[in-house]
Amino acid sequence: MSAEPYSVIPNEPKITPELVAEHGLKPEEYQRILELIGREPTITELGIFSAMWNEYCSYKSSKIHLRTLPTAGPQVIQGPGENAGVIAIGDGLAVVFKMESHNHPSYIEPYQGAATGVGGILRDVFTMGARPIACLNALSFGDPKHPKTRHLVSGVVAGVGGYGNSFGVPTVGGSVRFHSRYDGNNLVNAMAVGLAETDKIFYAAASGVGMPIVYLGSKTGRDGIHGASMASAEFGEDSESKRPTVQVGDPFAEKLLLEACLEIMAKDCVIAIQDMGAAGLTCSAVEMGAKGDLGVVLDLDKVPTREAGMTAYEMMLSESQERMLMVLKPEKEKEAEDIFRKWGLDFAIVGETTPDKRFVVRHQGVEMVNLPIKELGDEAPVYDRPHTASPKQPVIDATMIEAPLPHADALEKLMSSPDLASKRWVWEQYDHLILGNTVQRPGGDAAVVRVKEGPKGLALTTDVTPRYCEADPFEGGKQAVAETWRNLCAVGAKPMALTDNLNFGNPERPEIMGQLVGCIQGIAAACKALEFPVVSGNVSLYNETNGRAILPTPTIGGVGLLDDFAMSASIAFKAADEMIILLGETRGWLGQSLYLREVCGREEGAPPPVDLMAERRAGDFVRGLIGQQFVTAVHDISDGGLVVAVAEMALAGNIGARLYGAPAFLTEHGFWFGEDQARYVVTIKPEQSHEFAERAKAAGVPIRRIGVTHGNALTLPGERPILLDALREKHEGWLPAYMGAAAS
Amino acid sequence: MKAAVVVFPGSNRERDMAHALRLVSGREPAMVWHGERDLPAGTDLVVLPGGFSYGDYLRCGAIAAHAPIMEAVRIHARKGGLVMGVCNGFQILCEAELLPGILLRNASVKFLCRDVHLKIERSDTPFTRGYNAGQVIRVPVAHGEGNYFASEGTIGRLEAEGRVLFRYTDAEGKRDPKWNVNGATNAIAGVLNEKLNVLGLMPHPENHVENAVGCTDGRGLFAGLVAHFAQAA
Amino acid sequence: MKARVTVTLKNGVLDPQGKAIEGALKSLGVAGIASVRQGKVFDIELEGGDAARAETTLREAAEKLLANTVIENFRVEMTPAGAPAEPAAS
Amino acid sequence: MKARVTVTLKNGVLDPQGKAIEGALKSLGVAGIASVRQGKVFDIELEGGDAARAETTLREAAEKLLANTVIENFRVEMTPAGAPAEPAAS
Ligand SMILES: Nc1ncnc2c1ncn2[C@@H]1O[C@H](COP(=O)(O)OP(=O)(O)O)[C@@H](O)[C@H]1O
Ligand SMILES: [Mg+2]
Repeated sequence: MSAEPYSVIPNEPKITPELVAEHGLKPEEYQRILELIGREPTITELGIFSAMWNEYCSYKSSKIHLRTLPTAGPQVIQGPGENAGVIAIGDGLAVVFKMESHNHPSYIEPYQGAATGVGGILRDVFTMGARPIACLNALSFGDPKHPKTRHLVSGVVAGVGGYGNSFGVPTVGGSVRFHSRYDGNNLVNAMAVGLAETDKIFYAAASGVGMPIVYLGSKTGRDGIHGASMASAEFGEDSESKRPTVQVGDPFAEKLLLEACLEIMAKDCVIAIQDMGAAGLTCSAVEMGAKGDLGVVLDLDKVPTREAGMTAYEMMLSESQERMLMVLKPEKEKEAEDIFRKWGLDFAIVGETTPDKRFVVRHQGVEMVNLPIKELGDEAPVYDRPHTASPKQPVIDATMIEAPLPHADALEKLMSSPDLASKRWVWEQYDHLILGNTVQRPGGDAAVVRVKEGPKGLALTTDVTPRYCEADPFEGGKQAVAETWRNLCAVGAKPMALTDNLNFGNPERPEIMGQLVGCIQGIAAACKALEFPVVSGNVSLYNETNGRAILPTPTIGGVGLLDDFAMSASIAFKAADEMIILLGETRGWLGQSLYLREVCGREEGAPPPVDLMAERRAGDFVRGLIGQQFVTAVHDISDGGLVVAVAEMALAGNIGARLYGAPAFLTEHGFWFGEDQARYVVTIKPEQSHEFAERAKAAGVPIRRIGVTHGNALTLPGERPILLDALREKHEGWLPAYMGAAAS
Repeated sequence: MKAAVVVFPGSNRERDMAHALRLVSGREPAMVWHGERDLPAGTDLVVLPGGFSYGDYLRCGAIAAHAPIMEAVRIHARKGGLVMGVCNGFQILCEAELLPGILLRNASVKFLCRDVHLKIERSDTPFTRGYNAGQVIRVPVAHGEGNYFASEGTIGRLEAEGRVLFRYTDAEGKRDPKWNVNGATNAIAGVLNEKLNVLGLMPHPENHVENAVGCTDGRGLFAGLVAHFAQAA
Repeated sequence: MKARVTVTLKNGVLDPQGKAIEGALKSLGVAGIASVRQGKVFDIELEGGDAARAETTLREAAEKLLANTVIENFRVEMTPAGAPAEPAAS
Repeated sequence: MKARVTVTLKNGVLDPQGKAIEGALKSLGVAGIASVRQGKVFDIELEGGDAARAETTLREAAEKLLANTVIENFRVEMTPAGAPAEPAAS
């Protein structure tokens, strides 16, 4: 920029220990800052350090463990470290995707918190040059009986829908769970998936000295200042009264920003681009410079602001939404500006790249910031926090558990329990059809969206079973990945890669850190065994109130590829008199099952172990069957066990089933409701049974004929038939009835 | 058939609409930016697509109704040209007073995306000649404000003049409050203007034109329009 | 100069949102509410100091855009100088 | 008994609606508008005739549901008896 004289850095107000603490920096972290810059920081600099060294941006507690995750594979174009992960799917196309949490903001202002969470993740995806084609959302709420839960569900769901619907991307899948451990700390994990051309991916790293840095999008206001720090601090009794300004989303502005960004990218105007997410201008500018080994000078007088009298501190830390920072090809300035004006968006050159690797910020003739740009990110503290392994839970012997109800009653109870009840009330508030490519709508194992006009299709799902993770973080971590893999295979897709969103409590407590470490190890083991790499992710810690942490919740978002979307399998029974077959080994595992919790009222035991090789064999086998159209319906088995899976297939197809008895060596309830892993239910035409058995044998996958599709009821041996209409009413009815009790 | 799809800031089903038009008519529609003052010469059909023009702020369609292109749309309609507004497009046509009434918040107050059954009330219009009168089709809705409302007098006139073209029913074509997805007066899903050349409807026939994604019940609307113009030519 | 335009639904026009709020208040245990109808306010800052002209501008704005007179009524009020821009934090 | 609860956005909170309306008024040629911020009004009918109790009820309603005090302010006003339920058709 111009060489106007700027006065020296002011050191007002004085930095006091209180001020340091308020910025969430530990005394030793502040000491490190002093050593790094050799003087006392200005208040703006302190704010910048607090943002950059905060858990959310620096991953200081999780970094050394995240490094152990498998991130490579022939399909991977970009692994973790950019705005989103990128994989190749052939035909010169790439899929860009990531998941991110907006937990605390969604508790404070459910609608706007959830909405801006969706907005943020969409920006991450289109920043890389991809047009978003689908969204998913994984939601965890407190006990339905908790007085705040209903209000949170209502606001969060409306917010997710409000943003995605208006932006114009289909929300095709997700999950919703309830547990008292999320009272006061609900989770909102949003995932976005976009499509780009492999040779037109855009990255954050700046290149070239003296290149203009352009501010794009909406104006800067005082939104969410300290939002990023808030996301890393535990909630206390009074957190509700000390609420900081929450960000308000404007999906309309974001839709315009999308179109404008894709247009300037197509016109080859962009050297580097980065969205402004957590810690806004600070994070984006520092990352662009640091990644490109360049310095950055910003002139805050040029930043478009919404409010008068904003200080440098406020502008640097504002989390106003729908903004981007771009390094522009200088010769394209006019062209780029015209595009942004056409879309009615702000466009302002606010700085330039410099050779000296310093981050310099000027405001009203004063240099407010002058910091070493690399060290801001690279020298952020990294902790190897002490961690203790969770105590092993005893394996529960199913023969020692009494079945308190007839199985038919137990099934009805499970199907209308909060976690298993239909989530239609939620996903009908999401436009899941816009763009006209939704092949499989919500309600099945994985959503399927067509890639352009086909024939390729993408399968998408989010999964995790937090109660397993709590009981055994390692097995739980494995299971989350395995279930994701299974849901993709169940529609016939080849699992390609995943994104993770690790939600945990306070990592400064060794037992919580132990959960995080255990889950990451489990995820890594599963990714390796299944050749299913992690390409992006997000960590959300300090999810606890008054010392009570959430259940460890490492949400996994999976992407799979179908060569022909028209060949995807669905869960619905297709015809009567077809053979129902169970694939995989059943041991009748009731520990940590929903049956144990919902029917027996006990939440205990070791979770089902995951045999990753068995998982792989079963998944590959099922995918092959689907590819050859050998099976008529497919569903994986997860929460609730075998009979819940069968019931979901029956409801989806509106065709009942007559089931045969359990094998003699298992308890009946263990067989029907056990949650053994690596299993699927499929239907085949009876005449194919012989060939099917031979194929299964060759693939090393155990099979068992468990019944036949038939009539309009589900009949377990020796029990009353369960009419589908009655079951549907219970299954579909719980959530609307619960929410209907208050329209708030 | 030469179709023009008007794109407002915040429109988001314009691609879906263009895809359906292309698929059924075999011809690429013109995409017309809201800031234009003229429609492409020779335009047969103007389509206002779904979406959230101007974020749906103030009232759905209220700001878009004043866009520069709307004057050309008005003239096109006055001259007897066909205009079709789907979802947000319907809302815009009401706000622009090219159609009577207004679309209020859904009775459930929530945005709803689901398949609905529509009864085709008459087949002697350019929009429905691809169907039989009384036929029931399945198409999706995706809206938060589709609850059609007009004064009693207006509703009476619409009914008397046969200007209610689509109605929410069950799969057999029977009216039932349970199937009236948004609580619309008389289960009205789509209405015509007096000259029967301007149509507004809430559901999205453009999303049901392929078996691979849904079904093909929406095709009849586009096929009927193509036939209409083929005959006129 | 500041003004407020208030837009409310005409009598007889259905108000699903108001109804929903009514229901929600009841189930929240807020007693004694007979009915709720929801409307909008627009707090507008105007350039220049001519109150009469400002009022004309606002009526024009309301008629052209802010209200749909098929279903809504509106009222224009000029905020007396010195009055707070927003209701005091209650 | 009748009352009105007015809910407005706090200063500094983004108001995308207001911004869009501002832009629309400008392009409609309505001159002299500097800024627009949108809020909500709830016209509420109450059972019983105790004004003090009604006010408590309304404050409770506003705090619990009508406003989110993180981003909004509200004000409760009792409508004097005999006042029109809605602004006169303007
Ligand atoms: N928040 C949500 N948004 C969209 N779809 C959802 C949501 N929650 C659940 N669903 C859909 O409901 C279906 C059942 O969900 P879930 O029981 O979690 O499936 P699975 O057990 O196969 O993982 C899935 O198709 C899922 O995508
Ligand atoms: Mg599944």
